[in-house]
Amino acid sequence: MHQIDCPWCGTRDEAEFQYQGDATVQRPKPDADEETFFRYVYARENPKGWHVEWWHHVAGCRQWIKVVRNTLTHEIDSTGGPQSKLTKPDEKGGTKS
Amino acid sequence: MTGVNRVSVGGSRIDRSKEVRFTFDGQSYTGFEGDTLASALLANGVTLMGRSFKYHRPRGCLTAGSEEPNAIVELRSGARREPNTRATMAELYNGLDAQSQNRFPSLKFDIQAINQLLSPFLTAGFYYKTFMWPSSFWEPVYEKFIRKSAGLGKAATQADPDTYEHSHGHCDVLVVGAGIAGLSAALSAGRSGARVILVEEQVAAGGMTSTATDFIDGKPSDEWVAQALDELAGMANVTVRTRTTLFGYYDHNVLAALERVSDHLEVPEAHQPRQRLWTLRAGQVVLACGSHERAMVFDNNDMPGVMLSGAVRAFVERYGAAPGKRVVVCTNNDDGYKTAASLHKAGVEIVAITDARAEPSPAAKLATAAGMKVQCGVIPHKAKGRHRVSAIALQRTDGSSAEIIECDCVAMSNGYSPDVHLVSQTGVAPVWREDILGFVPDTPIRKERSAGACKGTFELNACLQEGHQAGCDAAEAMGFGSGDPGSAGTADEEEITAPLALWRCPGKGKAFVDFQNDVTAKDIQLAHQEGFVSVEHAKRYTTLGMATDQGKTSNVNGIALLAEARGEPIPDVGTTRFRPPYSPVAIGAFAGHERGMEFQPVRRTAMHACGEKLGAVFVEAGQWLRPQYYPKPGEGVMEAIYRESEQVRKTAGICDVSTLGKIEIFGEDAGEFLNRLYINGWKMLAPGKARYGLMLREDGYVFDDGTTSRLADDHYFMTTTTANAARVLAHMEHASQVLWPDLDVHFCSATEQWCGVAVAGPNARAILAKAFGDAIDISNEELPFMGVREFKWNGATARIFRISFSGELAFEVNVPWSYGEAMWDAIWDAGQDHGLIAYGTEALSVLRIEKGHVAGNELDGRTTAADMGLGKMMSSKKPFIGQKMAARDGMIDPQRATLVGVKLKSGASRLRGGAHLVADKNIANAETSLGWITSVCDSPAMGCWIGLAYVRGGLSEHDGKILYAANPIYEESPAVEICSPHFFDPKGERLHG
Amino acid sequence: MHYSALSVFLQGLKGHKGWPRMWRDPQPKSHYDVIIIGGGGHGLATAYYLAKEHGITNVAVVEKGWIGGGNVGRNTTIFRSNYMFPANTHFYEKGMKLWEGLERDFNFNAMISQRGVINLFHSDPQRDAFARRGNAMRLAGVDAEFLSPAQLKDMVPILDFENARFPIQGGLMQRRGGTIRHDAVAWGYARGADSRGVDILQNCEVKDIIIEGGAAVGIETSKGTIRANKVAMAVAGHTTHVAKMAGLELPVESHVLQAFVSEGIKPLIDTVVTFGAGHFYISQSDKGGLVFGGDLDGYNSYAQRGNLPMMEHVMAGGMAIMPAIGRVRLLRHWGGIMDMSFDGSPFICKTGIEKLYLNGGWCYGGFKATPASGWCFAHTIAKDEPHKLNEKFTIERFREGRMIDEKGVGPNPWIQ
Amino acid sequence: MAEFETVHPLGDLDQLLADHAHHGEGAPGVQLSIRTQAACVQLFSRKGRHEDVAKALKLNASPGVASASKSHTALPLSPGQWMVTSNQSADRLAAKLQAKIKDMGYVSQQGDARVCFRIAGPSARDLMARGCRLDLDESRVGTGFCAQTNMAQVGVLLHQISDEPAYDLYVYAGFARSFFHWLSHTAAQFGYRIDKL
Repeated sequence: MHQIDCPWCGTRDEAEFQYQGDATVQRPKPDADEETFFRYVYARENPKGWHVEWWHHVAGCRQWIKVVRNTLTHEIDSTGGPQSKLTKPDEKGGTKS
Repeated sequence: MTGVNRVSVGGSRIDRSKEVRFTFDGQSYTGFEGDTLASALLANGVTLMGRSFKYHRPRGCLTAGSEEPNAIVELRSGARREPNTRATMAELYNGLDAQSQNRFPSLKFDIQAINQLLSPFLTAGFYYKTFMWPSSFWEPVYEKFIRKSAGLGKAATQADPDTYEHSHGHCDVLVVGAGIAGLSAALSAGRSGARVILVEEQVAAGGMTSTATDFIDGKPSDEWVAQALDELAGMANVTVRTRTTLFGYYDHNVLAALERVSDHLEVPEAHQPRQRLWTLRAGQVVLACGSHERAMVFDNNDMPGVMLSGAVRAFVERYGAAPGKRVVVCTNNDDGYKTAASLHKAGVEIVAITDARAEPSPAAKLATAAGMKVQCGVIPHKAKGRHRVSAIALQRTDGSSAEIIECDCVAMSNGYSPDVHLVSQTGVAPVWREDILGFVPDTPIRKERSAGACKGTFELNACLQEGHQAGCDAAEAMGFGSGDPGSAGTADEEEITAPLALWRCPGKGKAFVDFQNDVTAKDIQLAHQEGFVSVEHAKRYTTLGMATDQGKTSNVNGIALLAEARGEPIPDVGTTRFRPPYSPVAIGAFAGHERGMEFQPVRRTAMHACGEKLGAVFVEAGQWLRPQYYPKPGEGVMEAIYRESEQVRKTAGICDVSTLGKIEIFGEDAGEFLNRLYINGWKMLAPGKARYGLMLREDGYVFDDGTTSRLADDHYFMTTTTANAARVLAHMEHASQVLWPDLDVHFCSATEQWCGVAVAGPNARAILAKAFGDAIDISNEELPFMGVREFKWNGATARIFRISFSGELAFEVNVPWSYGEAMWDAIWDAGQDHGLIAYGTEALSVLRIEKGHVAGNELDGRTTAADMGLGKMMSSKKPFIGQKMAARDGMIDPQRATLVGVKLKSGASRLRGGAHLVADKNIANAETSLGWITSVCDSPAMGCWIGLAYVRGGLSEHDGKILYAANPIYEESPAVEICSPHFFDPKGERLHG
Repeated sequence: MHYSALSVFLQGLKGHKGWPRMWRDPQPKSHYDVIIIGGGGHGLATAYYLAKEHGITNVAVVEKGWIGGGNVGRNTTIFRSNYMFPANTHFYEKGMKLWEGLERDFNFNAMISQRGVINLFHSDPQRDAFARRGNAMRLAGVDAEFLSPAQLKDMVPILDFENARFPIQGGLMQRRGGTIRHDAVAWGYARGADSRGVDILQNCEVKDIIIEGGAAVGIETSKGTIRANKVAMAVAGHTTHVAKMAGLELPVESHVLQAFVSEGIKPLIDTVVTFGAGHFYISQSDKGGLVFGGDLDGYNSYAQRGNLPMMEHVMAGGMAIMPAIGRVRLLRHWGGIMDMSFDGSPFICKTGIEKLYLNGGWCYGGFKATPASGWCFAHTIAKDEPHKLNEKFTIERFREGRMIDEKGVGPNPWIQ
Repeated sequence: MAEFETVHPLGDLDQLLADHAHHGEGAPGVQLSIRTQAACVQLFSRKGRHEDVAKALKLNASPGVASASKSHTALPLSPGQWMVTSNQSADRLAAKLQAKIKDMGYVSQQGDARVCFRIAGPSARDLMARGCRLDLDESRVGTGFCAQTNMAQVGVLLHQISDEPAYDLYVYAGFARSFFHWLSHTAAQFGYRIDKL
């Protein structure tokens, strides 16, 4: 069971959270065209490896937190608040051991 | 001494002063407290305990632990019947009653043993090649027979009366297994001050050490074990839990264990669960799970009385039960000699010891010195006997035949497979070590390390040191390096020589690899011959390792035989994937408290008791219970609903609406925030006003609807549907935290801060005016339609909204939760002389259908605002969530199904939701279906059955026309007239009165 | 060699020495007419129908591991066609018809057992939603009926009607649905395709898809380059991973779906039963094990293993409707990788890249669709045009706003 | 018209205490108490004003630790949000808080939405372990610890009020009876007594 380090509540069981998908997609400005909004809603990278994603701490502090998690090994590299800028280990240069 | 095979020496786990009576297959026996069913049966000279799955060959127990493939019994009876319980793990209690399984009529005379005659045709996978003709025979004939003969025990058919419990544990160091290595690790980690949990599957610690031959610090091993347990018990930071199987190693060092709290009792004690499922979160893990002895693969090696040598030793030392009086030990490694020494000490005759290895090892020389006959370079060829072994035919490793020896028990040891089940659940691939002929763990991926036999270390002294070091390393990794770990203790040196690989003793007969699923060496060759060369293919084709023991004693033999068939070394074949649980776990244990009425918590409104007093029938609404209707004595369901909905429009009705989602919203940008969530505009809504709103998902479909009121410049109060309350709150938290963090908006759920009632009908205002007295003026001038006021009422802060879901003159009144009953009673009393009645969710639905208001059935996650006739609410002046995706061609296609009303004309007594609408009753198919009916009711206001529906072409194409509600499920196809969904008071005059 | 009771008898007398390999283990040729990436149920079925229906036998099925090792070897073995949208109803009904004749067709006993699939409902709105789906099936010529509580008590005696938090009101049943021995489907199709000349290349991982002049012309593999006139993808679970090799972006995410099996017991449950107010569905295999599952764990994963929270939900769901299974023991649980398309319906279509064809997005329905998927995909590849049955399963449907959303939760596959 | 009479979500508490009086002779492992009057006010601070609000009310701004004063206790819920509880009247508490923070934040009454159960006694920690996922070992947390989590499928705001240990559990009113059923059923194995605070 994933142990997710919520920036506010500390490490908590996955069962306190609700997964909410890819956190790398940015909502376009309201005046963006239909194609841009289509990609925001439907285009997902779905990587086999490191993935920056949303976990909503529904049973805890109710924050949407960002988690960098590996979809193959389930390791978690880092977590951050709703506005945090997190990068994947394989993009930080040098992979984590 | 109870039992013909009871010996006076050993029996560390039994209490010879406490006799226990039990029955097996109706025959009664006596054993001692501390016996298992298997040990007590063996002590009473019973070796025939089961029948194998496919050939129904007679079987006795092979092992003394949870990896037992053969001695599988039905324990207890009635609602507590437990199929497939291992006799080797069932602790004896007075009155224990067990039945053998998978045989008819009895264990001794099993008709299906005829399969042994058919065995030449019943090889692996035969069923894939036959039973195909005639095809109509499959379900009624072939499959019925196969299913009847398949499966082992019979499950109970009534609800499990026992309860199960969950519990959570946390520690710095979790040690799995209380053998020598595990105890040693727990001691060193415990002494360092770290929080340690030690779990052990068996009822007692000590693992596979032999009291007869193993000495630590000069004392017999069991004294060292007792001393270790005392020291651990004295440490407050250490918890030792026996009868607890660590069965699952999940992500992030979270592990799951099953504690058998009451299985050793006839029934659990008061307030105690049968079993407790532990979720353990460990900083570091020390795996000390030991190893599994392998069987030798020779003809008839499945004969009752042929057992693993470690098991024979365990039965004598733990339970004082000798599996036989004349024992032959067949071994390919030094451990066999330990069994010989232990039995010799207990006075059991060792008729012969055969060692596959040509040269006598030091252990062999010791045995010879002790007077036992050792034959080197000799291996078993064939076991003889019928329901019990009577002799063993031997052969020399050079193939020439050796003598036949009379015996009643064969203790065989084909080497030990380190138990890598848990470590491979972490993703570590087991690695083959030729020197010990076993798979051992590769470098750890998680925060764990292995110690002792599960790592391939079998010498006692090495186990002590390795366990001790593992405990220190684990504690240090958790920051407890400074404590004094004390000394590990030393064991006498043992000179161990390498085992000799012996995967198949030559022979023509049936040599078993997987005992329970009857997989023989020939089956593995056939699998290879037919192309199933991958180890995963061979497993699935032969079912090797797919029985209840999951191949613990058979997988490595199977892999070795497959390697020989492929002509490749064992490492190239590899292992199949280990999966939790380590050993089978009751389904009830996973459910824990969540069953029966506690499957999910019940959420009750503040006025639940008021509903009960009025005889309400309640219905589930998500986790809530809501009054569905209030039947008068002798009144049927439909009559009650009809009366309630009719009466509301005549006089007045009161309805508990507390379950609606309620959200308090504050902040200067709250209005702008609502603008971006809802499709309609909110900035211009004045304080004291309410407005209906519709929310979309980002993909353009309707998500939820409800009314939101403005109580002050920077204070709004939103209501959502009961079903979507939690999702709307999460949606808003995403919007405010992620999308628009710069907006000044703050909100929280108030669903249970405010309870609420709707009071609707012509007399509504009179009733409330009487109830409120001069607390507030609810005249139309002071409180116009969609108006909102907050006021004080008998000490409670109250809010009143001129909102109408029923289409009547209506008010919703909210008060804090704990004032709910008082408010209901005040309004109820005031309403008695105004014809006030209580109405439930059914009547509420009738009223809103008559008005054409959409609800849950219409918001099915696939409909757009335009589909519901609310397209014009979509503001073009401001952006909102879902706006862009709602504009896609397919979402605005005129051919989409749109909301209409339907009136029953003829052809059935009622309308039904889920009927499809077709133009021609006789051409009703998927292509001619124009849409479907979502909600229906018997409408007092319209005097007939009416409903809402989505139809392609909508009103523009079908208004006033007749369509047919095709309903093959109910075999009816009534004619319906299409009309506007706003059946009653379409202009809403009654709202504004 | 033809499989039959007679052949088993004759071979039995001769110690089974005569059984041939079910499929060869050839080395890859340099060029094929068609390459199918993925040796699972859909890939093997496609090769089988290309050879059998269209006479195209110069085909290679390229599998990175051992055939049948992906989702076809990990599912809960249920087949049915109880879908609501016509596009799905007709397609899955084609699957039903193919299942019903399959064993004779590819001469392999897959233990196709039409024992009935029952979806329990627990409220009036859910009854109406099931009626809408049941009527859609009947209108498409598919069998569907409502069962009363009395009928349910008779067919599934261990259902709990007394102490239920969400009382059982009735069930929607498809009698022709049931269970199948999943491994046998992969092996049957592999044997059928191999016997017609199709090369099954195991332990051959695809590294890249070669595109020249806007068309797919071959693949790079761990066993070298293989060229072909047409390249088809059928790797459900890894669809986006492989599609990216050709620059294709798809509205699909990979999720873990757990499956569970109990120890083998005597017959206890004869039909397939799904719980309407929780995550649980169950059937009993011919070997006696209770095979059950629930829903996604609810996060992207390729780990092919499940986690504790969903395990506890699933078995709580089981105890909610049949508390008699409490003492039956869970033997083993594992996970598959679900290709969750963003409307719950699949893709069997061309891809905008010449000669490159896509089969994926199967969500929960992959196993039951195997024959229909293979049949339609073979037609689409052979004719370079989709068949009428799969013409709606396009990638473009999302851009056009014509999703086929059976569950109605939109582009959030993790929402249960 | 006289003042309205409030009703506790668990119904008639005296009847409840009578029903549950007989659990186990000996010293109870757990003392369960039902707090009848717990005023709760949720406090929001506006963007950038978290520290100022905390200073104005002398609150602890960091997570997981309650701050107590004579009249009230503040439990941090999330950045800039607290649940303030006290025994005085909810209206007076809300008004006092709003007055102190002026335009730096907002307050919302939550007193009726939550029921407070108190668990105390030698077996309190073991009882909590049956439902609470958090590590409540004395080496990890002590008096003042507070957190939001779920127990027995119900959301809970937890506050450790003594090292006996004793815990206050704030549960939503609608779930009160269901939660109490789990609590009393599970506490039975430790032996428990019940009273009203």
